[in-house]
Amino acid sequence: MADTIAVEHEHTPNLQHHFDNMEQQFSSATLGMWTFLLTEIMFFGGMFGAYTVYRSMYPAAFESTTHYMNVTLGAVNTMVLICSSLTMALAVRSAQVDNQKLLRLMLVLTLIFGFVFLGVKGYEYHEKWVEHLIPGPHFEYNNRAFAHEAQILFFLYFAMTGFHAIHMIVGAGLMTNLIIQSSRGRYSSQYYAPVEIVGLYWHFVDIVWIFLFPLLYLIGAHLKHT
Amino acid sequence: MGEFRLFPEAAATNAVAVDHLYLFTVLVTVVMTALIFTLVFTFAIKFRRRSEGYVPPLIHGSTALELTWSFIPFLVMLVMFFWGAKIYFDNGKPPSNALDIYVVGKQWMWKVQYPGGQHEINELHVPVNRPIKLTLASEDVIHSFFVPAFRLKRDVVPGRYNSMWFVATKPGRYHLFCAEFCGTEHSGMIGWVTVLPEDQYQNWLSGGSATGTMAEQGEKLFTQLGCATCHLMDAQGRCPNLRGLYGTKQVMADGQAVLADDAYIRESILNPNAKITAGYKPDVMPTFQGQVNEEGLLQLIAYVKSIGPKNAPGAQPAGGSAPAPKAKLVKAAGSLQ
Amino acid sequence: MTNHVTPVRTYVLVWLALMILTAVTWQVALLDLGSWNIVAAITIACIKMTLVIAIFMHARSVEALTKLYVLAGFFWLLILLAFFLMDYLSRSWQVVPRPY
Amino acid sequence: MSTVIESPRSEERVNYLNVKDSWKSWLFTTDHKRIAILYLISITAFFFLGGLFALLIRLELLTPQGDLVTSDTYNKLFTMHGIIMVFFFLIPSIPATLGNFLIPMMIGAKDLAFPRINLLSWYLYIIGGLTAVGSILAGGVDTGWTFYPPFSSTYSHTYVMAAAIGVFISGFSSILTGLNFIVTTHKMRAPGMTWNRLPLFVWSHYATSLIQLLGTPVVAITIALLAMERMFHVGIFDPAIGGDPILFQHMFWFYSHPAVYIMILPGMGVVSEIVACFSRKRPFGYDFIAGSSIAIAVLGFLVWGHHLFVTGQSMYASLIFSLLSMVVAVPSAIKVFNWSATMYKGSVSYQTPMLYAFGFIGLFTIGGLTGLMVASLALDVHLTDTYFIVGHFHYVMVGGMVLAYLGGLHFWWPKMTGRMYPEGWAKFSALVVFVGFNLTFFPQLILGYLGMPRRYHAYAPEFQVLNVMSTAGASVLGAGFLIPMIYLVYSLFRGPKAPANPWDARGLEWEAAPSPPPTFNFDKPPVVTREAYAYSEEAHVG
Ligand code: HEA
Ligand code: HEA
Ligand code: HEC
Ligand code: CUA
Ligand SMILES: [Cu+2]
Repeated sequence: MADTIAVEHEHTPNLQHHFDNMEQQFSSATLGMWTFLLTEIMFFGGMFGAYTVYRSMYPAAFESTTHYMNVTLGAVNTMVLICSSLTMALAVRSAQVDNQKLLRLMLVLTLIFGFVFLGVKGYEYHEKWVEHLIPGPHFEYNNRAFAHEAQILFFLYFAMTGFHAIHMIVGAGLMTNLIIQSSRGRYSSQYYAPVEIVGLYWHFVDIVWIFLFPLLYLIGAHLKHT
Repeated sequence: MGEFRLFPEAAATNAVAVDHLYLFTVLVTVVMTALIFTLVFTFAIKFRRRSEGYVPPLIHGSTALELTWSFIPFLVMLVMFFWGAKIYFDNGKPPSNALDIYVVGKQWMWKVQYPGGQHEINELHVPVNRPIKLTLASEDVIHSFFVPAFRLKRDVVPGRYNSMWFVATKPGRYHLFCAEFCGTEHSGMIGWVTVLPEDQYQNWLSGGSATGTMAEQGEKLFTQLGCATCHLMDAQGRCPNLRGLYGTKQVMADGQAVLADDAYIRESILNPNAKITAGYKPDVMPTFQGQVNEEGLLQLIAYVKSIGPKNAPGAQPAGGSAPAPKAKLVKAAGSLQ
Repeated sequence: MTNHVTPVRTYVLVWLALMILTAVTWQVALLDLGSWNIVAAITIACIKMTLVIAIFMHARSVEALTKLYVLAGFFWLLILLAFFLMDYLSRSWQVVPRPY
Repeated sequence: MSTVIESPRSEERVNYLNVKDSWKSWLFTTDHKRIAILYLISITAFFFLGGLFALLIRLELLTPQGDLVTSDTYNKLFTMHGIIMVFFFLIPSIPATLGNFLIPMMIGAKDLAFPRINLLSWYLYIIGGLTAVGSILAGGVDTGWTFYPPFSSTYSHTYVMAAAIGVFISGFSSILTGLNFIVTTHKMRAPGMTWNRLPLFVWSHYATSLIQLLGTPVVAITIALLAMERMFHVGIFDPAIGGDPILFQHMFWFYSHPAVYIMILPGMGVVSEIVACFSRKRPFGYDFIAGSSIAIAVLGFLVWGHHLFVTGQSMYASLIFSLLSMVVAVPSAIKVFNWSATMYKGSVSYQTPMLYAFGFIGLFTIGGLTGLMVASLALDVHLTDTYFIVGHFHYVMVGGMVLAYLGGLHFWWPKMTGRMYPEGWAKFSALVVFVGFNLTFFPQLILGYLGMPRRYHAYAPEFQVLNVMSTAGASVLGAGFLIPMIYLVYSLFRGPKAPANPWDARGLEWEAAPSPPPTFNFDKPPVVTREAYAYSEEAHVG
């Protein structure tokens, strides 16, 4: 083949054996995460596909459901997530500039926002439960015009927000781990890939919600005013 | 062991058309496979390793060749595509003079009923040389109505009507299979299609134990279920009059216009509020889901048809109008190349 | 390592924009714009998404390859939606015309 | 390279196999080569399980009456056969074993980009597999591998959930493997390993990984929605509330058609390597073979509707899908012709791998062309859900992919195990497989046009003759698969030691690494100065 020259090999504690240097390791990690997010797009994409089909089939039925959604809480949750995204972004930045204290603070804040979101979501689910809006035998919908098709939207509502919530919980887990590691001063401007990676994930979950909010809560918002 | 054959018999205009296409594609397959095999084997033998030392020449490839063996196959494929599409679309539109027969798939049997009211199970009797239109409905899961001798198959999907049509050309008995897996007795959901000469078909119809035409049975249901209370006697005009409804375009409350066909009427019964006719209130008409099965629905529809415009197909007397002249028929069938 | 540090100010501005846009979505949804409601909703959501991806997720500073992957993701989602609708929207075309 | 090869190493040089030999060192390894071996073992097990089901199916179909097993049992047999063969054998077959082992070696890397994730995906695969097997032990599933509702969601009383969850989990295994390959191919290439020097095997796996990344998540969510529908007793596919069962089929095939290319592209990669090596020639039209892999991966996403021609999908959609199905055939055609052309003026030898490659080319062509036939609308109306389909996909999947898998296994066996397999036996069994295969599945094509529906436990008597032939073939085929099992295992202990490059092939895995390779694949990190197919330059330039 070729005369083999030994490639020079940095020696940093965080460099895994099979990478040549931190640069390669970092860009592999980020590309990996982006690629994973690619699959996440398609994962939620399946549900968005079903949503599109049925909304085009039963527009009126879908609009009728907004009346049963807690739009305010939906909006609040959207804002909560956006805040968490900000803190997350700042967390990454603090790592980049070696500000350990701020890093920890921001991570903790992000985690807290995450829990607030989940709390609100739980409350909404409870509401739905009380109002018999869980699809299935006990589903009650006093707008009888759409008693059937409305269930489809509520099914999608629970599926989409449910899977989103699961992603939030996973995110919270990752966040906790980051907090623990950072409190051990693991991260620095030299090595913050994990923070960056989790950040990417967290922002993606935020983006999903940015779409869920208008698509699930605001379909027929205009009706109530006309 | 039944008689052994390598090619199914063809008993419908469509079958002949499909067979031609099939033979063409088989030809393509054989030719191409032969070509590939000859290429592989001649090269493999002609250029077999003679000496270990021999170093083959460096050949990078040839864009010209690549284009040739992309384009020529593609052209062949286009022929396969257009030919297949032609037949498929011809099968999409039943001729207006087609004789309606209604088929309900149910785990694990085929229930057939005729406009004349005759019922049968796992049997279908049709007259020869006449366009027949089957309306297919399912009580439970997805089935598939498959008659190999006609080269025709259509899934029977719950919650909607599918239809298929054909012109049988040869009297005889032909297999009827359920082709979509539907559970335990899927392979037992089979029967026979009997193609009869016109006169025998008429005898068979009159022989059949019909308790009134489908429309009449539908009328009975119409009163039993209390549709009549609203739709006929209702004075305040709370409910639309169903006379002359069938086949017309109806304007809905939300402005959209829909054709009052089988599917629409079916929906109006099972889920009245889905589409509210303009000028009427929702929630007046109760849903009849669970109170009437697919067969009943078909009968109700037949009834609504019968009180519809006179020349609506459903309104035909049992056995349908006299057979169309052959010339017109072939055109209607359309699938003869 | 791509130590590409974005100033705090940028982050905060983006955050502000996102908050405002959220409010906008909500308010716009209350007006009756007919079929434009959905258009508005999606457009705003897309803008917000772009902001998050570009700034928060540093997509501006990643290599072209990564950008390509992100785009591919959305492109494939479009394929899925488009081909689904191709079936559902054209089903009604085939109502068999009957002579009346 | 001569440096490495010509100096014969001392007998017991340390390699990835003998470096450690505790159970833990295997179950917690992050070495892509060891993980490949783990996959090899588990996949073989699943293959034989699936094969056992296949034999039972064929045995039942010996007679028209359903006399061997009850109809319910039969339905479970073909369902489990399909699920196991597709999700737990064929999809991971070449990528997870050969791909896992070879991609880092071929591009000159020490390992995949994410070794731990690689191990994780094996565990996911095993968990998924065990869940599925669990559903068999619990009593089986009878929905068909396609899980169509409303039958699967409402009417089936079998263990649909367990099977669905199994498929769901193994889906993520497949996703992670794809992710690992993509990043590795982009980031881990040795200095000088440019994209147009990349072995075609790597190209085809890159294409495969794209499909795994973009398709698998969709089937995962689809199956999840189906499971939810089973729990809630109502769902979006339920006609009772205005749902459309056909939407499930759309979502399922959005993945499962591209998945059939997951099940052929790696095989095409293997064949490209084998044909080049045993013709001692650079693949004819390298760029076109590489490009067509990507083309197949992309176009493969636009044709799924050809599984829905008779369901009630809009005729116009069917039209588009039929046309696109024809288009996707063109890149496949390109490959077939290029393989044949590669032998032109080559120096062709007939070792076992080459025989399997011949088999692949022939049988895939037939399988592909039968595919075109069913892609033609009017023909599909008659042929769908008949044995013609069964014939079609076994031609591509068994005649294509499984043969490629066996070919590849024999080709790289010396590299993976450091032992040579017995050439005579191998040639013989290759022949048995070829004969048995055609005897099994050609009659099914005829049966299909005669109108014998698939998934039938009992059938009309006039179909018996052809079914008997098919069953006879299946037993021959079974034998043809058992023989390699035996002699390959035997060769592990008694087989002659393999030199670093027994086939005098090109490519890093042969030229820069001993057999079996050391843990980090290469004694010195290689630097690539020429493409992987430098057969025609005078041998062994430094
Ligand atoms: C490895 C798996 C694999 C592969 C590669 C393919 C390849 C193809 N398949 Fe197949 N298919 C399956 C696995 C596969 N299929 C499975 C499992 C099913 C059934 C699923 C189920 O229902 O259970 C199925 C079902 C299936 C159907 C649905 C049948 C039905 O249920 O109604 C269709 C319809 O279009 C189809 C088409 C094709 C086409 C057009 C190709 C093309 O990609 C083929 C392209 C290749 C060639 C064309 C050959 C090489 C070309 C030449 C030599 C050039 C010369 C050609 C000409 C001159 C025309 N397949
Ligand atoms: C990778 C995919 C794959 C593979 C390799 C195979 C391999 C085989 N399949 Fe496969 N088959 C499918 C995928 C595959 N199949 C799919 C997806 C379906 C559709 C399922 C559905 O409809 O839902 C199907 C359906 C299917 C049917 C149709 C069932 C029906 O519709 O009613 C039949 C019938 O003949 C069949 C036969 C065979 C045979 C004879 C083999 C032979 O190649 C197998 C030969 C191999 C062996 C026999 C192994 C050797 C084992 C022994 C010798 C026994 C000893 C056992 C132990 C030691 C444990 N298969
Ligand atoms: C309690 C009164 C009531 C009963 C009983 C009733 N309907 Fe109706 N039906 C209505 C009203 C009101 C409408 C118009 C509003 C709408 O479209 O839902 C209607 C609409 C219809 C339509 C659509 C007519 C159009 O012009 O588009 C059909 C078809 C129909 N009903 C059939 C039936 C059948 C068949 C039955 C019995 C199985 C039945 N109805 C029982 C009140 C009733
Ligand atoms: Cu009914 Cu199969
Ligand atoms: Cu396909």
